Amino acid sequence: MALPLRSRRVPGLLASFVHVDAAADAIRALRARGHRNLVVYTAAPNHEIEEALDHSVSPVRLVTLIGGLTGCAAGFGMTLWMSYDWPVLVGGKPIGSIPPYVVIAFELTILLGALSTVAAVALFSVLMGKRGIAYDPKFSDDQIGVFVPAGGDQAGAVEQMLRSAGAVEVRREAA
Amino acid sequence: MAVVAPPPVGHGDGHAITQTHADVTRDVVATLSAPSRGYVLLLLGSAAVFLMGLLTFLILVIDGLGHAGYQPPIFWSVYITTFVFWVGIGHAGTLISAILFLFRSPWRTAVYRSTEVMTVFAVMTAALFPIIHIGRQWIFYWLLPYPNQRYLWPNFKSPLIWDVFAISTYFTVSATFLVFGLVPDVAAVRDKVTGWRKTVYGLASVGWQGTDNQWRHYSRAYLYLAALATPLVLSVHSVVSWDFAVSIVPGWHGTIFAPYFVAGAIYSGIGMVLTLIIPLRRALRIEHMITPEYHFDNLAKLTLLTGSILFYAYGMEYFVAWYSGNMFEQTTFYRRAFGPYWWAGWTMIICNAFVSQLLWFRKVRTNLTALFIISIFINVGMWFERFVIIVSSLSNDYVPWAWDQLNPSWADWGILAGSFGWFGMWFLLFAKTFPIVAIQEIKEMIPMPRKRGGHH
Amino acid sequence: MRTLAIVLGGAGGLAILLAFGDPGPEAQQTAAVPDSIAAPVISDTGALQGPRQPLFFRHDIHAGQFKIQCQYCHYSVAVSPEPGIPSMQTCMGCHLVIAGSDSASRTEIRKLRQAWTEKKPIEWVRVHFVPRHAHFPHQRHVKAMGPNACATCHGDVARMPQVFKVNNVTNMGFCITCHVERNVSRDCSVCHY
Amino acid sequence: MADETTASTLDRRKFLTVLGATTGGGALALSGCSTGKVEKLVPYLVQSEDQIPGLATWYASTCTECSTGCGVHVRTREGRPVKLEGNPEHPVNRGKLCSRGQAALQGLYNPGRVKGPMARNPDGSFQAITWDDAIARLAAKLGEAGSRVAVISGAGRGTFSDLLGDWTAALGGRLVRHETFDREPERAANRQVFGSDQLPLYDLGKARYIVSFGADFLDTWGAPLEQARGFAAAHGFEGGQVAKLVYAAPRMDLTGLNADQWLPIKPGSEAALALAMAQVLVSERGGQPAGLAGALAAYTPALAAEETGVPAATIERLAREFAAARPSLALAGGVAAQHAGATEVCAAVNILNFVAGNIGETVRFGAELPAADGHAALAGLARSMNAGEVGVVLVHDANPVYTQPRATGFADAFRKVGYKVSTSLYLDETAALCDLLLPQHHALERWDDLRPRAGVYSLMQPVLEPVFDTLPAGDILLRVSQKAGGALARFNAPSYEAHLKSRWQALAGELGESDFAAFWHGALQRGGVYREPPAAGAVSLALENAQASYTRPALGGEGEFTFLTYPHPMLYDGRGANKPWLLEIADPVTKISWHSWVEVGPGAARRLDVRDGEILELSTPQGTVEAPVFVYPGIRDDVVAMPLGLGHTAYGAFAEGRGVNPLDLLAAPSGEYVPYLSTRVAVRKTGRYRKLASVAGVARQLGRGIAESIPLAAAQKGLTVEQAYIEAGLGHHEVNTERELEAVHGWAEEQHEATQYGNYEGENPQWAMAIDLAKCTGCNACVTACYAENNIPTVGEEQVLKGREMTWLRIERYWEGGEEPGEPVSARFVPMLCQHCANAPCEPVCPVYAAYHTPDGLNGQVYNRCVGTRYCANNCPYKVRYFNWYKYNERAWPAPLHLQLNPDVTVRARGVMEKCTFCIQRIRGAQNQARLEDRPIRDGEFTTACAQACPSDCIVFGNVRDPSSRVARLAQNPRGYRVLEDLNVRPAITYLAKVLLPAEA
Repeated sequence: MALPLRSRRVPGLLASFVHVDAAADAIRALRARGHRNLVVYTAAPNHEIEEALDHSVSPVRLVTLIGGLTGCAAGFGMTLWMSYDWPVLVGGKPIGSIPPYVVIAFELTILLGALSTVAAVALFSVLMGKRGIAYDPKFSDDQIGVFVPAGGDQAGAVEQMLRSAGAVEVRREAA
Repeated sequence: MAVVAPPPVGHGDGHAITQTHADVTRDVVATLSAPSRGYVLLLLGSAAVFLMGLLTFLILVIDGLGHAGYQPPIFWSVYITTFVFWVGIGHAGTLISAILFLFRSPWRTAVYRSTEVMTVFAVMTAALFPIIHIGRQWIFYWLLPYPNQRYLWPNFKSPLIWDVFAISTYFTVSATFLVFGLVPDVAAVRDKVTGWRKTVYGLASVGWQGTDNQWRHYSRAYLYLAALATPLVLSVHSVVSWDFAVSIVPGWHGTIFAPYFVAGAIYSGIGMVLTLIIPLRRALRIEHMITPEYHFDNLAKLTLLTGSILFYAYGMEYFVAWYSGNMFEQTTFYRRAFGPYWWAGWTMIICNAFVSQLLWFRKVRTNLTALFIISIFINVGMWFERFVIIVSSLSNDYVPWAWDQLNPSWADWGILAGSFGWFGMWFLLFAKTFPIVAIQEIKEMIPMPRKRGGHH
Repeated sequence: MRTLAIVLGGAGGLAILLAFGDPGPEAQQTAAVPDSIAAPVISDTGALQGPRQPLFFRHDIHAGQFKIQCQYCHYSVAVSPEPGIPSMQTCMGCHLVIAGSDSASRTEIRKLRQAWTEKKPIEWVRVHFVPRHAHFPHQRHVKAMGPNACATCHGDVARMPQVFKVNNVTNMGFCITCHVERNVSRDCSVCHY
Repeated sequence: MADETTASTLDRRKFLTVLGATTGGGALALSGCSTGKVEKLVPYLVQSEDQIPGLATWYASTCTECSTGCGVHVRTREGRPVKLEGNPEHPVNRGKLCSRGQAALQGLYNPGRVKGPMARNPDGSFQAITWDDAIARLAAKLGEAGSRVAVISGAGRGTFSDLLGDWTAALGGRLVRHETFDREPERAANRQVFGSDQLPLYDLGKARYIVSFGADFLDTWGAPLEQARGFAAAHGFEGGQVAKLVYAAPRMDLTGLNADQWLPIKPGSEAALALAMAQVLVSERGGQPAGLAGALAAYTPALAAEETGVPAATIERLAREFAAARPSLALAGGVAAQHAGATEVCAAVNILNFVAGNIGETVRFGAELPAADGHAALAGLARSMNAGEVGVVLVHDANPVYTQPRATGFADAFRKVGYKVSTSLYLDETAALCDLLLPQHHALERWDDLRPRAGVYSLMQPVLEPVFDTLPAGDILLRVSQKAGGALARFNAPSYEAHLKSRWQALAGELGESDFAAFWHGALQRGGVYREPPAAGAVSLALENAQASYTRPALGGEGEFTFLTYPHPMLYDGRGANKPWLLEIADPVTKISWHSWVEVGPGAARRLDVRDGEILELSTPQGTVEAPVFVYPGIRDDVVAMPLGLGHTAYGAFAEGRGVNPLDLLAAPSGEYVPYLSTRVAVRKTGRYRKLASVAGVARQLGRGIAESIPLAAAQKGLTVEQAYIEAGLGHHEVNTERELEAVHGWAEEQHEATQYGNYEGENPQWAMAIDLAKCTGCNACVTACYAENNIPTVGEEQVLKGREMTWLRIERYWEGGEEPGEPVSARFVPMLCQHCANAPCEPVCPVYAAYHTPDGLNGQVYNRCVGTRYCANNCPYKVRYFNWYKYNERAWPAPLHLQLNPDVTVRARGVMEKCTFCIQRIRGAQNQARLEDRPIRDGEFTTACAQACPSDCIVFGNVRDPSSRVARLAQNPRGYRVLEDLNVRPAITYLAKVLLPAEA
């Protein structure tokens, strides 16, 4: 039922693990065998798995930074420009007075920062995520899933290896 | 395929969770089961109260604000009081979900979802008041900087515009934060339920599968959101406090207002959290997830801390008024204690400063009945704090000839009650629709079973 | 709503560009008294722009063809905030003798005379007005802009068989654009009090 | 919109309807939806040559609200009066006009006016009839009645009352000229002492020392505006002098509150005091004049001390001061002091003035002030009515059924008359009893004239088409005469206008004016003809008559309190009670609006254990009334007081059933006049309570220096208030520290820098105001003017109870002293309005720039931009911003009252903030005119409504950037200070401290 739906299904093997160390072992082994684009399903982030996969740091932070800075600039830009666009004197204060505008700039920094962060995640992990990978509801509950994209010829070997690593179940996914 | 039960693992302070991931999912999904009669009645009740408030609002719009008990020079009264009250409520949520997240304090996991929900709806409620209280509600949007044929812009020097930005930012960010945290849990629910609900939760979970790649970005982003929400929560009530602090009114014109308000906000927020989750945990049968010895004890400590800060602030206000030698300040604070509004003044001091001191005792902190009663005191006290600051200060400022007292009318109470109805309505609806306890974060705390056993 | 606010706010700069695209008053100044215009014969009055008036008074004949000064009828425009609507007496001043050249005008003039004899003033449908919370002193604008003043807001009435709104004088933006262009005060209390 | 306006009963042809349309237009306009609807332009049929649409046309006329006869200028727009101001050329009021006079406008447009002639049906109801019918009916009745005709007329002396006199005489009927407060005791006393029952004019301006024995000369006695002008000259620190005013009366009224010393004498003991003073004077100059020495011998200060309760020493000092300051002036004859011994009081005061040599100096006879026939005449008429000797009675400009105490039984006598006719504009108590109503024109609708005093011929002219189907009273008489014929046949002028003109032709002859056309035209322009008043007629003491006498007035009734009643400062004898302005603008003394109250002294309040608002029942043998208590420090503890003017049983929706009428408590007068102080009252607590509709918050300054004062000596030395405090050893008084001054300076620079942008470039004027508290008497004229000029809505009693009155300009009345028993109490008045601060706190907090600073230094308020957050009002230290809680714009002006609205000022809709604008519409108007004439605005070319109205000229408005302007000079005055100056909001209003005479030894 997972979105996005209906896209070409990737052939491969889907293994379910109960034991986290077993899953980690399997991942290491597979990566050692040169299987790069594994997909690992967990119900919650798990550092053992992360270590095993050994990903680079997410680029989200950069987007957050840019978003934040944009907000800050927009905040000061808007307030100052609008003040001078129609200068109105209030309470003997300068037309464009920075201190009060800091508040606006700050709020916009936070706002755009946050929104861009979320946007970034949506972009990287959902829209740019792999399509057509087999999935099993158990993975959002209490099991760890490992999907190995593998053609018919090498499938047997991989399945063998997964089972030996301690997979409680291995499913072959045809194209 | 039997699941091997994990050994009990510690939270560090000896409190244990003896659950498996499966239990967590099961228990939480159970909270979304068909509503009880009590729940339905409660929901209808709050809806009715909200409608009453709505009616009051319509009368204000059609006939004028005069129906409320405004009595010049008191140009702000119950509405702004309630506005500040609700904004304040919000703060505890963000504090617990964001700040405590950064501090990695483990006890937040079980409660943070409910507090976050409270935050979002509290701010949503608060956001209505700037519209309700103005004289020409139908043009409230003139406060927004949108291009118009008049070539006019709002005045960014006005604290009210700061409010517009602060409140709307706060609402947007905390709503985002909530929804963001919700996605994996909704996915978990999706995988448990069937039929049309599966479809709905499926759409709501926007394709979440918990793949390594998703988690990788997700965890990072969550951290940054928390990092952004933290200064926000401190700023929002500071900005609200500046509505008063930057003015010239004696009793408002104080430099300690920002920290004083923030502390008060968190204090009131936690008060509301207690009021909400003490009955909630029973109603949803998740007592074992939110326990007195652990979660409530910690909440109570936080209450004690902020309560004591307030105590200090109250004292400080009087000290400053006296020490400044400023005739106007002195009069204001003298009358706050012994003037026409003495009753409000003392209600606030007793409910906030004194009652919170009971929490020095662990017995009180872990006794839910006691906590619940105290939380009610806090809610009342904090509403009165704002009432005192706003109304009693306005009632006696510079020109004695203009002094007068306020007598609130049905229109004031109608809107006040309505706001509670509105808040309750949304909170109840949420509690039955989405996981009110964070599934994935609890799972994160529960080690997964290992083949080789033990830790590595 | 409030979220939208922020979005707008954030996108302020952009939005502004969009908002300030248009230059303002379309009607630009025209010669004060145009060279005599041969007012067309109008067969189908229904097709004319602008609200239909109880009496088909033709500015293009009076102000255009016969080059009658605006101020002949709008007598107080140069001295008062109000331009002044010609009294029935003013009309009759001429139309006591002038009965009209063609049947069309004759019928209209007959209406006028009837109204005069019945002492029933003709109720014109108002075309231009600024909201009542804005004060527009005609005399100052006439003084400042001279003979071209009228056309600036009202358009080239001398060519209008039936008066219609050329500029949206009800919009503050219209006034402001002009005040900014001419670099005169746009202090709010100049008009709003 | 336009149609709304014309939907009124006014002849639509008279309006350029587009223009008059501010009514509710505010509402529409503000919500910006006026664009949607189709508007009609209704042209004039014939353009009246003196009306230019969009511009005001002024007419000169005469005020008929009381018998003083002030000249007015009527401001009309598109043919309808929108404001009344004083006529600067008129010798009586010199351009000023009191609240009651200004409110004549609300009399003109009053919804309670009788819309046309009406006759009473057998069933008692009224039925509209035609004028012809009405005239015929009256003519017929007159025919039947023959000489059994009586006329009661309150018309002032002038052509009409002459005509009425002849007319009545021709019928052989009797004419009773009736004035509620007719000053009979004064005339009687003058007859006794000077052998002439003329009333003198009092020249307060010349007086160096004034003692008033209960004469409220600033408000309800004599010619208030003229006297206030004089008082300002004498008492307003002009030429560094302040003439002392001593007020001797059991209760302080407005004059009392302006006194430098209040002698709370026992009720009715004024004569003793006056005689004692005279006695001291005479004895101290060796018993001259001899004739008096004997007469006065008995009245020693000792006796007076005993009678009045004032220490003998004080009396002697008073007498010496009075004698020393020449010329001095003693005044008596106030309504509140009109007791059984009132004539003695006036006589005694005459003697006092005589021995002090004030006659001919400050007391000038020969002005030939008009006088009515006195109460005796009316009582006589009542007797004949009872005796059935009156067949037809015609009541004109009088409401005796209300103004006569019930005990006189006038109403019953009146009922006995066979046919009763009233020309009243309103259905007042008297008219309500009549059989035929012939509503006359309002003074602004008709031709007429008045001769208020010798040498003054004051003209009235119609300034608009009649609002209703009414006739000028003169024309009624003439038409009746033609109908009835017979003895009346000789009244055959074609119209009253013609009659008037003929009389003025005669006048022109008398005055030696050959060219009548020019004479008449001039009179119309100047509002009349003003000749030099005749030299003060020499009066000599008619010694043999000058029997100085004092008898303690006997009081009727039981009870511990003496009952005192007095004319309401706004409602006067009750004629103001149908005018919302006068009802809502609070009484200057008690600051209570809309209802009756009973004043109780603080001591008495403690004794009775009553608080403000507690309802007391006052009863005398004549009747019982109930009213809420107002604890008033300015009244003796053995006296309770109530204002007249309320408790109407008819007289329109505004007046009916509002408050109570204290006249019901009074005993039937035995003598020549109605003794308003004649009885004791029994007081009973009802235990019920009502909130007072008071506009006062806390009436103490709490040391906040809002209404500052400065000792005379210090003022003469040219010290500032600040320095005076320090000199007096009150160093603790806030002085700006270096840092504060630095800050102020910093602000100034900020301002300078900030005024370099956009609109703020270049040299603009800086509008400012100066208010001299040494002159302000707190009389409310400015407040009423502000209501009239700025379309300020009256919000009604229940809103005032919520403190929501909209008085842009309010007069704060602070008590000084009087906190512990025995300490003398005094009052400080301070007109409080928007201070137009340079650093206005209200401006930066407005989210939409609705409150902002204009380039010409005003604190602008853009109604149509305002969204109503009310933050500005919270942040205003002076609390001078007012909010439209309801749709006041739709409630305040029931048709045709809305026709009074000033088209130049937006009517504010519900939900917006409003406040004083320094009459910006006048500023812009003047600027437009100046621009047309290519010249700068001249100082004094225009001024604000309040400054224009102020009888003592204590408000000055102008451009402070122009060093030659009056306001610029006053801003430099050492007495000048700014309220709450230390807040550094830099107000544009400079107050000049009140000058205090040294406290009594």
